[in-house]
Amino acid sequence: MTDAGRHEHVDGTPYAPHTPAETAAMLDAVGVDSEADLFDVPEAVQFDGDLGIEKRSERELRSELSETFARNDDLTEFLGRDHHTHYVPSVVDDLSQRAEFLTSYTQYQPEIAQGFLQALFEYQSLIAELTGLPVANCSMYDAASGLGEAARLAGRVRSVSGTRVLVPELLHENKRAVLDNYVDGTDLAVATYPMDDGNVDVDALSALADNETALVYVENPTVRGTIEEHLGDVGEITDEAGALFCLGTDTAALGLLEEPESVGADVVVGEADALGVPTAYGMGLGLLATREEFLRQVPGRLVGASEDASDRRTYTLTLQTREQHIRKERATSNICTNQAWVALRTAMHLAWLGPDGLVDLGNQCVQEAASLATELNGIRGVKAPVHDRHHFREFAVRTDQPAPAIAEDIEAGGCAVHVLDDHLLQVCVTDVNASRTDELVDAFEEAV
Amino acid sequence: MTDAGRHEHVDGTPYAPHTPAETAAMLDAVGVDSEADLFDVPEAVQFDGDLGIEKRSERELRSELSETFARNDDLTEFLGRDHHTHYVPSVVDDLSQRAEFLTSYTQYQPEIAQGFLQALFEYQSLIAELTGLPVANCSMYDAASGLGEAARLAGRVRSVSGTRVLVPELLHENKRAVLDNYVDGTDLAVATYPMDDGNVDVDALSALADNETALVYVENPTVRGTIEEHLGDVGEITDEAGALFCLGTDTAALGLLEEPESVGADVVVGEADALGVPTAYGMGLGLLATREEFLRQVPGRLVGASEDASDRRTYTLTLQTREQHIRKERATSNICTNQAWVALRTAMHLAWLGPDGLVDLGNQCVQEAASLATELNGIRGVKAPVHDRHHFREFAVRTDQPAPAIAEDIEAGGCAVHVLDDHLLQVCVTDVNASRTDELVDAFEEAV
Amino acid sequence: RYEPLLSETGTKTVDVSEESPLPDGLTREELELPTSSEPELSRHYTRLSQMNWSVETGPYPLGSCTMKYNPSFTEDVAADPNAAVHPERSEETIQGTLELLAGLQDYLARIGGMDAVTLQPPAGAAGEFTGIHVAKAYHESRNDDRSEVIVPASAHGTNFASAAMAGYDVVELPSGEDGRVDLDALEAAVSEETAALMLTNPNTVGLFERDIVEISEMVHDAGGLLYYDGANLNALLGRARPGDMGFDVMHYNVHKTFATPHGGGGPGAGPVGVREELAEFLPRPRVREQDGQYELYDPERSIGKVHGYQGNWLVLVKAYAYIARLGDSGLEDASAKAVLNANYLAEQMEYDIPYGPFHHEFAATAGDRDAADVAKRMLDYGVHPPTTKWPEFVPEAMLTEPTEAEDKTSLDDLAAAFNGAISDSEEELANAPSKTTAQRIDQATAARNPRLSWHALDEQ
Amino acid sequence: RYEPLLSETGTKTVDVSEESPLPDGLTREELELPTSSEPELSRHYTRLSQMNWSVETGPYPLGSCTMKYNPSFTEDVAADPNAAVHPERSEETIQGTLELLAGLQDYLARIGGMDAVTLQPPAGAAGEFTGIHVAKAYHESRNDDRSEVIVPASAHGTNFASAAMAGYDVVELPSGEDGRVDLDALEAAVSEETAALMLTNPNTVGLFERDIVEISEMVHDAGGLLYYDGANLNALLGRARPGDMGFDVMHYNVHKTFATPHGGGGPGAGPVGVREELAEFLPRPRVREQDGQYELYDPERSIGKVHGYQGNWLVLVKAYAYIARLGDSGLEDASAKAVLNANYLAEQMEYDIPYGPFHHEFAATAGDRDAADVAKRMLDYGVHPPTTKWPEFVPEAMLTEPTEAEDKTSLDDLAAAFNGAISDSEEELANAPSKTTAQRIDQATAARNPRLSWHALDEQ
Repeated sequence: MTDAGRHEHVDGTPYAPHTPAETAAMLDAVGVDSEADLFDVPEAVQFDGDLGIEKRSERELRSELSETFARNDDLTEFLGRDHHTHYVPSVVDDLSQRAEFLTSYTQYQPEIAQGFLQALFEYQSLIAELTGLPVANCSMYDAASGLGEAARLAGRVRSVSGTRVLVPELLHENKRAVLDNYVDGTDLAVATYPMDDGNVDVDALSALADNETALVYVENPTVRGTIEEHLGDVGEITDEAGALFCLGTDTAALGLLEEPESVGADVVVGEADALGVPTAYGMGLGLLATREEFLRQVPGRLVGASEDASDRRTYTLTLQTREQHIRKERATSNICTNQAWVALRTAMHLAWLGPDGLVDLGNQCVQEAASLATELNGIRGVKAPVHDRHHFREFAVRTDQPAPAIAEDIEAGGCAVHVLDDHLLQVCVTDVNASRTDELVDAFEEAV
Repeated sequence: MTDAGRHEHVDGTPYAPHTPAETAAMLDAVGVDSEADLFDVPEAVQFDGDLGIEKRSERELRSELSETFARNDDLTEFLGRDHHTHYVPSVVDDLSQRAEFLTSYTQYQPEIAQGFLQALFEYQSLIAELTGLPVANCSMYDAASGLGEAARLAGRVRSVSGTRVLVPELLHENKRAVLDNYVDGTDLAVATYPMDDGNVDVDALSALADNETALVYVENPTVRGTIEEHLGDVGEITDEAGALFCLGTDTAALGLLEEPESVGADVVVGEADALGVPTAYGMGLGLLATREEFLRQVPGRLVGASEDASDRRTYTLTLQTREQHIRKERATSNICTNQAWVALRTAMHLAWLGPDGLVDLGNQCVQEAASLATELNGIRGVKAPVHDRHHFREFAVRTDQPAPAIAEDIEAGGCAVHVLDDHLLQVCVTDVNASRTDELVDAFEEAV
Repeated sequence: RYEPLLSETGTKTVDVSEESPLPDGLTREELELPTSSEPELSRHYTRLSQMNWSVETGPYPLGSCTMKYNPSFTEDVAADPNAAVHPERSEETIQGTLELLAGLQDYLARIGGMDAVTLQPPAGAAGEFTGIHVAKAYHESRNDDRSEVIVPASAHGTNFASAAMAGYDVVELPSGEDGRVDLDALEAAVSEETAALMLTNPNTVGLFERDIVEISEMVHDAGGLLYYDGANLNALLGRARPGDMGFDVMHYNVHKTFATPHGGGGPGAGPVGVREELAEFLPRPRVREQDGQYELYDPERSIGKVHGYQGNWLVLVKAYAYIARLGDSGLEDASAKAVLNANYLAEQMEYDIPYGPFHHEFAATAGDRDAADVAKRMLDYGVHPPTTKWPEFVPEAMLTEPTEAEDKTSLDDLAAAFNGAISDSEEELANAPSKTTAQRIDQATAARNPRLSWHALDEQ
Repeated sequence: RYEPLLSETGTKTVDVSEESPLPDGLTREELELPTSSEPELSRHYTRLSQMNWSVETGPYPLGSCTMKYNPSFTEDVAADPNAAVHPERSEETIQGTLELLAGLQDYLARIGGMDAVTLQPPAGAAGEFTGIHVAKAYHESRNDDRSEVIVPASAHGTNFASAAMAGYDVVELPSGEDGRVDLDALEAAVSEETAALMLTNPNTVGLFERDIVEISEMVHDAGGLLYYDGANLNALLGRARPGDMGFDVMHYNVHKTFATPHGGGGPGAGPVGVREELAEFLPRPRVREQDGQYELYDPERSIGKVHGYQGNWLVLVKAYAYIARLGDSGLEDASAKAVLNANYLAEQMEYDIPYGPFHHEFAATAGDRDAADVAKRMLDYGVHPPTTKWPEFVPEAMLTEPTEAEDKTSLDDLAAAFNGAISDSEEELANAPSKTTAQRIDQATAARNPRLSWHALDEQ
């Protein structure tokens, strides 16, 4: 069956508006017989085969892809580890998908892009409120690339003399892998510092952090979900070493946990899209905020306030001389297309929550994790949480039986959890799955 | 678990923007201590109980209602009979749900409602193109209420002397029931004329239609899906009887089948939402178009072109003196809130299809029905179609075995069909389910 | 900015009889329609939308229309593909759909203090039509032939029209001096011919009919029924219920009270609630739960049908979601804030407001200015004006209903627009609006020379 | 119209340590944020959106950006709840997700003439970064130490920056007189140090590099690799493939070529395709089908990761849907219409266009006028201007790319804006724009005194 729309283009793209008569008139105006005459491609490199991509109607495609996605199993996810899900209100979808936002380009003509510019300025401002740091960019791709850019920023900061990037031994393996690629091509080198029961091992870090150190990266909450208790110490250690203190966190945690600026953080990175984007197979929004003094070293886009010719408040992209399209190989980063639309959504979600909502969400993340851990700990052969710390959203679980087999049984019971190790699992609970922890507890009990 | 948004209103509506401080300031300005002081309700009729409606968060409700709707069985529907489904392109959802359309009111201030007014003017124009009749209103509730209003219109037309409304013996029972209520309270009376193999019995109608007849209602396609072959005759018969000829049809059929004006129809009614609204449990869009001479008798809203103070083309609601808010009990109808937003969607869908798409869709409806009927007719104990006519979208099927039992078996096989009678089923095929007729044929074969 | 009509960007004529497999006599000769690509349509309708006021653009204080915020999430709920079923599916296969309908019936019955509710009427006026037919069936069932429906002069036009459509003579009840029902006038109007009195409470200037108990007794004593027009129910949620006031039949305007979007004119929904004795007359089919299963059934003495199927399903889903989101406390607060907003706004306005104490809406008077002109001038202040020149017993009425969706700042801005407009010169009023997409539109010519399609424009 | 900042409509400070069950030392002291209700937010963002140009507002002829129509249905496809899975789900439980990724890899490989594709890079520049790292890994695997990447002067700034980020020295290649690569200059630049030449074809003024076979030979003979920047691929779909031209590595800009919305800056996606010999270096994990099951695996010599997970999933889904909607004939037609549109528009413009024959874009010159001023003036004609002052070798360049999404009327209007603006007086240009939401914005002051948050505004 054919698609019933716009038959003139049944053999072409449905998204070009030309009627045959218009096409003919335009070809005539240009003075050629056919579009093919306009291509200046040497015969040797012309492609005259078929790509072999079958055209489908919109209706057919929607039905086909709906069937494709239905092949994903319907599991209740208790998954976290650098990618967290909180309920995103409908109004965020509704407003962010307005065509004027969604189908706009980078704001190169600010006079007709005030809407998006103001929204990004508000995003920057909200991140500044959360971190206490005055300079937030419009986005990195995700937490991992944000960490990579933070390391490179440390390498560019004149007051920092070292080249070593210290990261925790408990770090998401993907984040580490991305960081490795970002420092490849610089004189930076990545090393790890040990952890003590899921927190920074302060003594060990203190011993490692010397004037060869460019940057110390600490997470709060950590990849194990523990709340870091030694941020103040880290601030002092990095100050003393003349290194930058880079804190990894996320927007949902920032409403509750210690303010980065107040513990001495110089750069904050992490997933801002913990608010704003529902689970999207790892699509992210890289947070990056820093101190005023590093402004000229910041990667990515910045929106600044300005005035227009009639002296009214306006907004514009600013300090673009840091960027690749002006500075080329001397740019602070190659980033161009970023995650602006996700930043818009995150700002909307933050604004929707407000301060009460955000703090309440944070409290839920603490309380639900504690209560789920207590429940799991009551199961024979299970210890939860593994670390004797406060937790945010997630925690590690030690199992007497082999963890991979248990996880498989839990999956058969309809839930998904992380396998960390032979006898180590990790589970994550947020507002989205908190009402379904019974399913997990049942599956656990069945499995062990 | 509580909802994380906007905690100030945790005990109130989340959709009032008042902060506690604002509420206090406003109460103060008004000079009362609490909102309760503003209510002037005698104690005898005050309600001080609980309504007993539990408040849920947005997240909870979405999850709850998603579970509720999941309790509907997932059947492939081969259902029609006055409610037909064609594929509605995504762009119709996207554009019609823009807040400026969706959350606007009736266009009482046309200067700031030009967008919707123009869209409705375009809807009227599209219906005029399809019917050949110059006056189309902005909508009735559905086909049934449209027929009711057409009958009442006939009663108001001075040139019509009769009071009898003639409807086909094959008529959807619901439509008839609505019509009965619309004529209750007038001096109109409804009577039926016989059908001949799924079409009008022209001789019988000719005998019945006399100067006591106010209106003759004929459908094309009929409720049995047959294409009516005697519209020209009906036009002549009604002319002779001095009665109005009211044709029932739908927007998808109008692109292909005979043009109402050309066969002498005086009023056209039917479901316009065959284009524009996907299956929505019977939500409709009542088409109503008529000749210029009946303009002042038309029920419902009309948009007209006008000029503004700077002589530019504008649009406005017009001829409102026909309506209830001006004319009160002498209005042409009580209709006020109508289906304007559905009309917007239908216009979008029509515009998306264009003339080629609409004709092609019509052709599909003819061809798919014919080919499915042939397939079913090949099954032992099944005759399809029952009527020896051309069909549009749907057709009746005679079964040797009891039809209700067969329909139940077909349902168990994953498909839904209509039961008309002890040995009569009806099936409907459109672009939406045409690719799944195999399922129906299989289920039929299993069932008989 | 002029946005071309669809027809002005090109049309095409298809030779239908040529293209169709059907015999010539069964098809139209040809079909001419605009031919627009999807990119063109996207721009066309995006631009049109930007030329349109809406609740999400700014305040919409149309008295009697209750244009409150329409929560986004209800759209998502209504779009659930599992909810998109054909209306002739068998009951056993659409248990979810029926469960929601039963749930909404229950909510509405609780809110209105009614015993039974039908969701079938597709709009408020259709609800009136239904309710009056139910009343008629009730009287007929008692062989009680009655010919009149009493309607206050200040009532919505639909009340008159709906009663007339059902075949009743309409007896208009003049407003009392205090803006409420005049009991003496009612006494005079009520008789053995009275089928029903249709009343809005609070009435169309926001006043509660304090004598509602007496009114109820007078009508009931005469054998008539009391009909409640739900247009103003947003004033009373959780504080007073029509059923408790003595009303026998009522309709709900879900696009007003329960925040379903009005869509530029509709769809709405006008569910009807009745007391127990009237339940058997409600439209068929009705929904009920039996042993955990939901089913449809036809009441014995049903008036039949008022809609081809079960009404405007998508609207009903949104209404359910809204009510469930608010719950008892939210509903009560919605009315509290709606009433507070009306009173606060009135306080900020330099207008005479002849009648009070009012609830969720009030009729200010423009005095010696033309209310319609003042409204046009308000457009230049960037707000939507109120309903004007209605109800008629208030001279140059500006019937204002801010709803609960505005906050203090928004109301202050609105008051500034009201106060600014009425202080502006006659010339400024006459030339208003000037800052809008269109300037003042000539409605008289539009009506004198109706041009209702693009063909009519060609013929000029 | 001034739209207040979120902070200007009220903020609230919460005493966090008081509200939290955590010990004081683990929480922040307090949190101050704006406090807005949902109705207020709806209006705020609706109004902001109306102050923003977009593809659905009108033509967006930014050269090198390919702002074509973004089909609505791809949004619906991407919103499928079954597709919303966590990135650490086990492979067996997300077969649908992996199937789509495998399918898109296959489509892109066919379109680019490449043997293997990774979808992980989240943007075009990330694709360059990935591709150059793959090239680097390739050379390292052969113990071939190379230090330079050659980039034409007219290339996108990202090419320079990406090569530099990977630790390469950038050798800038001046443009030839005909606007294409100067083979002599290339000869001089290529050496044993050459890791790669990065090239866009057609180049940034729309010219096809006719000597591409020679270029390929020169680079390959020196042991270097040829990198294709996919920014201009919309010119060639189905007519020429980078793989067939000798390119070893390429990235695709799906928000340009495959119509995924650009979202005001992103997200995009920058898949990278490579020849067979380079496949083992692609980022991990990769997706493949084995006996009807889809699985993830890590290539032996993978460069590791360039994104925390698998890139911008939602964008990839939309790209798949777009490609599948068009198919072979649609893709070929898209390029045909894009090239026709560029040529037709140029024909209607009274501007000198120094280089040709061009394909989907062209660089007109504003001559003795300032291109940026002409662009600002075009805003007053109600259109979006082209990219200005780039590429630099064209004086006062106006790099224009109408894409296939405009029709003749739209292009005629666009040409009228071009022609009108360049004919207007210096004063009109200097005072432009005047009909827009904001008038000319002072960018110099914004940079001199950066105010990057609402706090910075308070501190003024």
